[in-house]
Amino acid sequence: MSSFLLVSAVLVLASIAIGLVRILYSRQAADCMMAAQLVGTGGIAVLLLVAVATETAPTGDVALMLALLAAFASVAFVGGMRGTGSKATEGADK
Amino acid sequence: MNSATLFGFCSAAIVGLGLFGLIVSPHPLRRILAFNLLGSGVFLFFGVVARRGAAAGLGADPVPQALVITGIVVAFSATALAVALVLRLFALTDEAAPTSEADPKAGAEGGHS
Amino acid sequence: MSGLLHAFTILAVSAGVVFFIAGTVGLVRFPDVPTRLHALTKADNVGLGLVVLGLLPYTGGLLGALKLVSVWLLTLLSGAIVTQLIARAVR
Amino acid sequence: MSTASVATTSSGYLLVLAVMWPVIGILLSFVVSGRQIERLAWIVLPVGLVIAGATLIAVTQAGQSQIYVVGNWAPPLGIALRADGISVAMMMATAIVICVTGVFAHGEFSQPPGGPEERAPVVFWVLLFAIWSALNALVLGSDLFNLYVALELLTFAAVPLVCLKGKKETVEAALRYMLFALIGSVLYLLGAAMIYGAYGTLDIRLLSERGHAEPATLIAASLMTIGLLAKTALVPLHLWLPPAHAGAPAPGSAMLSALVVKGSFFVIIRIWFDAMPDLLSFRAAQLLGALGAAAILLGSVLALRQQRLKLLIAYSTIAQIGYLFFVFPLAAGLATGVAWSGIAWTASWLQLFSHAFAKAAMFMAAGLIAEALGHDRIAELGGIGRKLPITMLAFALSGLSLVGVPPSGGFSAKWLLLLATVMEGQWWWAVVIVLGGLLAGGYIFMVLGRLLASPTEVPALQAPVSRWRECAALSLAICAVLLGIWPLQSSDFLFIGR
Amino acid sequence: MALVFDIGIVSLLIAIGAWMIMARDTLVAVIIFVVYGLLMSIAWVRLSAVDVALTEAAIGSGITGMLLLSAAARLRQTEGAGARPSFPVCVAAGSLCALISAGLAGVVLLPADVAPTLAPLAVANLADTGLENPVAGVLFAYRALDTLLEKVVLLLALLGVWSLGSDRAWGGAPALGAYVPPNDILVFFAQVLPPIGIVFAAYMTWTGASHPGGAFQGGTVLAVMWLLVMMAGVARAPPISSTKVRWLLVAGPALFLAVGFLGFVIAAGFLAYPVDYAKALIVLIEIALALSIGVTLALLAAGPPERTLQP
Repeated sequence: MSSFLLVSAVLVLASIAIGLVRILYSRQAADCMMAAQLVGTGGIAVLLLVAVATETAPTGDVALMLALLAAFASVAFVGGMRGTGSKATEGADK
Repeated sequence: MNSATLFGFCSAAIVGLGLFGLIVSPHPLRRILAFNLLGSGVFLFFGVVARRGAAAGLGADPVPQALVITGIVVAFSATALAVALVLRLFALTDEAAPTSEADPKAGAEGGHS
Repeated sequence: MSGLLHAFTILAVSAGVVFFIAGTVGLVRFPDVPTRLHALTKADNVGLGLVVLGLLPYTGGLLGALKLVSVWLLTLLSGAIVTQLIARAVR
Repeated sequence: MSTASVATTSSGYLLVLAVMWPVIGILLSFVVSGRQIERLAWIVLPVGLVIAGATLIAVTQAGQSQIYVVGNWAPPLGIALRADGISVAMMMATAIVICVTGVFAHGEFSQPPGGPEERAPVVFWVLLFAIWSALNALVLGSDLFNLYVALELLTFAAVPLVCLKGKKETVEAALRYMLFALIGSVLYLLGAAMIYGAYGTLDIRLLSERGHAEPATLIAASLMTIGLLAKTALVPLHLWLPPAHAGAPAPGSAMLSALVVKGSFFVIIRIWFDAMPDLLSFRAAQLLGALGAAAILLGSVLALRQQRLKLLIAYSTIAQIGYLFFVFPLAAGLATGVAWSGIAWTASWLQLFSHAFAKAAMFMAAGLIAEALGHDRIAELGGIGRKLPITMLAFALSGLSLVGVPPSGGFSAKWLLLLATVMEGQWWWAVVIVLGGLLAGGYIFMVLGRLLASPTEVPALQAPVSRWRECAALSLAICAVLLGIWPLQSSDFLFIGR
Repeated sequence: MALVFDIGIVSLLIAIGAWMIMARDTLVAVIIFVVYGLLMSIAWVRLSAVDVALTEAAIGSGITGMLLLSAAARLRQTEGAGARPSFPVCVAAGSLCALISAGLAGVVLLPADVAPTLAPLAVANLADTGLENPVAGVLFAYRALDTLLEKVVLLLALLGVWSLGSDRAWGGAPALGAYVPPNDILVFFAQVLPPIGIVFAAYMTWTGASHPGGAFQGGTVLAVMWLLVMMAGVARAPPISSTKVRWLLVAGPALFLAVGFLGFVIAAGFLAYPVDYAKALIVLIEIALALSIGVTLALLAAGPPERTLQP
C-alpha cells in the first residue's frame, strides 16, 4: 500500500513540476499566481499521501495550515495590484 | 545515499544560490528575497542535523528544530524591517524627484543632528 | 474488509491522481488565463477531494478524518475565492 | 555527558539582571506614554550601572567566573550565562558609555511638554535600552545560538538608530548596514549549525572540551568569523560603516562606534580563544592580523581625505578596529601560557576600552559642533574651538588617545602592543602600529588645527550648546585618558576565567 | 520509492530556487518564493520536523509572502533600478558561491560516526516540564532565554518599522487596506475565513504542549487572519498609539518575563518552573505569547504608520 501511495505522490509532484514549467514560459504575473494555487492544492495532496505512506507524525495539521493560508498570498497579490492602481490617492491623509 | 544526505545537498545548493542572488541582484527587494532563500538553506542544514540526530523514539533531534523555529521568526522580522527600509527609501526618492508634489514633512525632519 | 478498503483507497487515490494530471494537461494546453484557471482549480480540487476520500480509512479516528475533510473544504473555499480574484484582476 | 560540571554561582543572579533589566525598560516604554519614557530612563540607567558595578565587584572578589544556569537546565540542553574578566570589563565600559550617552541625549531626545508623543524620542530611548540589553547578553552568553539571538537584537537596535533622522541618505545607509548585518548573521548561523552537527552542543565551555581541529570545524569557525567580521566592519567588509555611523544622530553614532561594532568582535574572541582554542593556527592568526593591518592603513588614509567631520571620525573607527585584530597573532599563545601573550591580551582590551570612550566622546563633540554650526564641513570649522572650549577639549583629549600620545589609554594600549610585537618577534606589526599612529596624528591634528585657528571672523553659533552636554563628552574623553594612568597591575582581572 | 520522492522534491526546490534568483520580474520572483515556501514545508515533513513544517507554512510562505508581494507590487515602477553586474562579475560570484556550496556538501558528506544528538536528554527531562512535545520543551523550558529574547527582537523590529514613518505620522495608523475599493468577494472571504482561522489558532496554541504546534504557529495564524480583515477593508488598521495595541504587544513577553522572575521565588531560579505547575504556567505563557505574536507579526507586515488620525 505504502509504495502505491508514494507512486501517487510522485505522480502528483511530477504534474506540479510540469505545471510550473508551463508557467515558466508565461510572462503574466497572474499565471504565476495560478502556479501558487497549483502548488497549494497539489502540495496538500502530496503531503497527505506521503504522510500516510511513510507513517510519519500526524501531518493533518500541516495540511490544514496550508489550506487555511493558501488563499492568503493571492489576496495579497490582488490587493497589491489594486493598491498600485490607486497609488494617486495614497499620499492623501485621511 | 539516505534522504538526510540528499536534503543536505539541497541545503548546500540553496545556500549557494542565495549567496549568488545576494551578490548579483540589482534591486534591494531581490536581495531581501535572496536573503530569505539563503536563510532557508541554512535552516534546512539544521534540519539535516536534526534528522541525523533522531533518537529516543523521536524522528529528529528537537533542539535544532527549536532553533530553526526561532530562526524563522527572526528572519521574518528581519525581512519586515528590510522591506520597510526599501519602501521608505523609494518613497523618499520619489519625493526628491521634482515631478511629484513635495511633502511638507521633509523640512521638519532635519531638526536633530 | 481490509482488502475492500484497500481497493477503495487505490481506486479513489488513482482517480485523484488522474484528475491532477488532467488539470496539468489543461494548464499546458489551454490558451488564456480564464480557461487555464478553469482547468486548474476544478480538476485539482476534485483530485484533492478524491485523494482525501481515499485516505480517510488511514486517518485513525474521527478527529483525523474530520481534519482531512476540513482540509478539503478549506481548499475548495480558497480555490473558489482565488479563482474569482485572479479572474477579476486579469479582466 | 558531563552535565554536573556547571552550577550557578552565588552572584549569578546579577547576570540575569544585567540582561533583563533593560528589557523591562523596553517593555515598559511600549505602554507608558512619551514623556514618561525619559523618566523611565532616569531609573533604568543608574540601576543598570549599579548592576554592572556589582557584577564587576563580584567577579573580581571571587577571582573566578560567575555563572548562571538559566532555568536550572545545565548545558548542553540548557543555556548558561557566564561572566569572566573580559565580560565584566565590557559590561562596565558599556554601562559607562550608555549612561553618559543618556545624559548627552537628554537635551536632544526630549518630548516637548504637553504635546503628543513624538517619534524620535520614543524610538531613541527604546533603542538605547535594547543596545544595552543586547551587549550584556553578548558578553555574558556562553551558548553560540544564544549569542546569535543577542547579535540579532543588537542589529535590530542599531539599524533604526542609523536612520533615525529619516533623511534619504541615512535610510540608504541603514539598508546597506542591514544587508551586511543579515548576511553576517546567516553565515554565523550556518557555522553554528555545523558545530552542533559535529559536537551536539553549542555551549562554549563544552566545545572547548570536545572540540578538535578538523576540517569541518575549521570551515564552521571560518564561516562564523566572516559573518562576524561583516558586522564588525573589518576591511574589506567595512563599506557599510562610514555612511551608517556618520548618518546617525550624535548619541547614536557614539553608541554605534564605541560599542556596537565591539559586540561582534567580542564574539569572535569567544570563538577563537574560548570555544576552540586549538583551532587558532599561526596562519589563521596572521591572516586576521593582516586584515587588521590593512584596516589601520586604509582607514587612516581615507580618514585623512574626508571633508566632513563625522565621516572622518567614522573612518577613524575602521582604522582603530584594525588594532583589535592584532590580538590574534600576538596573544595566540594565551591558552598555552606564553608570557608575552598576556601583554598583547591586556593591550588589546585596553585599546578596545580606550577607543570606546574616546570615540564616543569624539562623536559627541562632533555632534555638538555640527549643532552649533549647522554643518560639519572640516574646512569651515575655523575657530569654533574658541567658542566651545569644553567641546574642543573633549575632542582633543579623545584625539590624543586615538593617536596614542601619553598619557592616555590609547598610548598604553599601543605601547604594550609594540612591546608584544618585539617580544613575539613579529616586528612587521610594529611598523603598522607606528604608521597608524602617525596617520592618526595627521587627521586629528588637521581637525584640531581648524578648531583652534583664529580666522578674521569667528563663525556665529546657530544654536546654543548646553554646558551639560559638553561636560558629558568631556567626561568620556577623561575616562579614555584615565585608562592610561590606571596602574596596569590592576588589569589582572582581565584574565579571570581563563 | 521514498528516496525517489525525496529526489523529486529536492530537485524541485533547487530548480525553483534558481528560477527565483534568475527571474526578470521581481513580482514573479516573489510569487515563486511563495511556491518555494509551500514545497519547503513538505520537505520539513520529510525531515520529521512537523513543528518546523507548520512554522514554515505559516511564516515562510504565508506572511512573508504577503509582505513581499505587497512590497513588490508597490515597487513595480522602480523595476529597472540598478543594473545587474557585468558578466565577468557574475561568473566570479557564481564560482565563489559554487565553491561554498561544494564545501558545504563536503561537510554534509563527512558526518560523525555517531551523529551527536540531544534528543535522549531532551526526552529524559521532559517529565519535569509537564509537556509532551519535546520541541515545546526546548522552546519554553530548556532554551527559554532564547525564546524570551527573540520576543524582544520582534518588538524591536516592530519599533524599527514604525520609526520609518514620517515624524508627522507617528501615532497614526498603517495605510494597509485603507484605500481598497470594496470588493464583495474579498469582503465575503474576510468574513468567513477569520472565525475558522481563530479556532485553528486556538487549537494550535493549545495543542502545542503535547503535539506539534504552539504559540508561534497559532500567533502567526492570528496575524494572517487580522491582515486579511485589514486588507479586505473590513476593519481598519489601528493607530500605533492605541493603548490597547501597545498592551497586547507586550502582554506575552511581559508575562513570560514575570514568570521568569517568579522562578526565583517559587522554583529553582530564573525561567525555571515548579514541577507541579510547569505545564499550566507554560500553557498560560503560550496563550499570551500567541496573542502578542499575532499582533506583532500583523503590525510588522502592515508597515509604518502613514495615516495621521484626527483626534
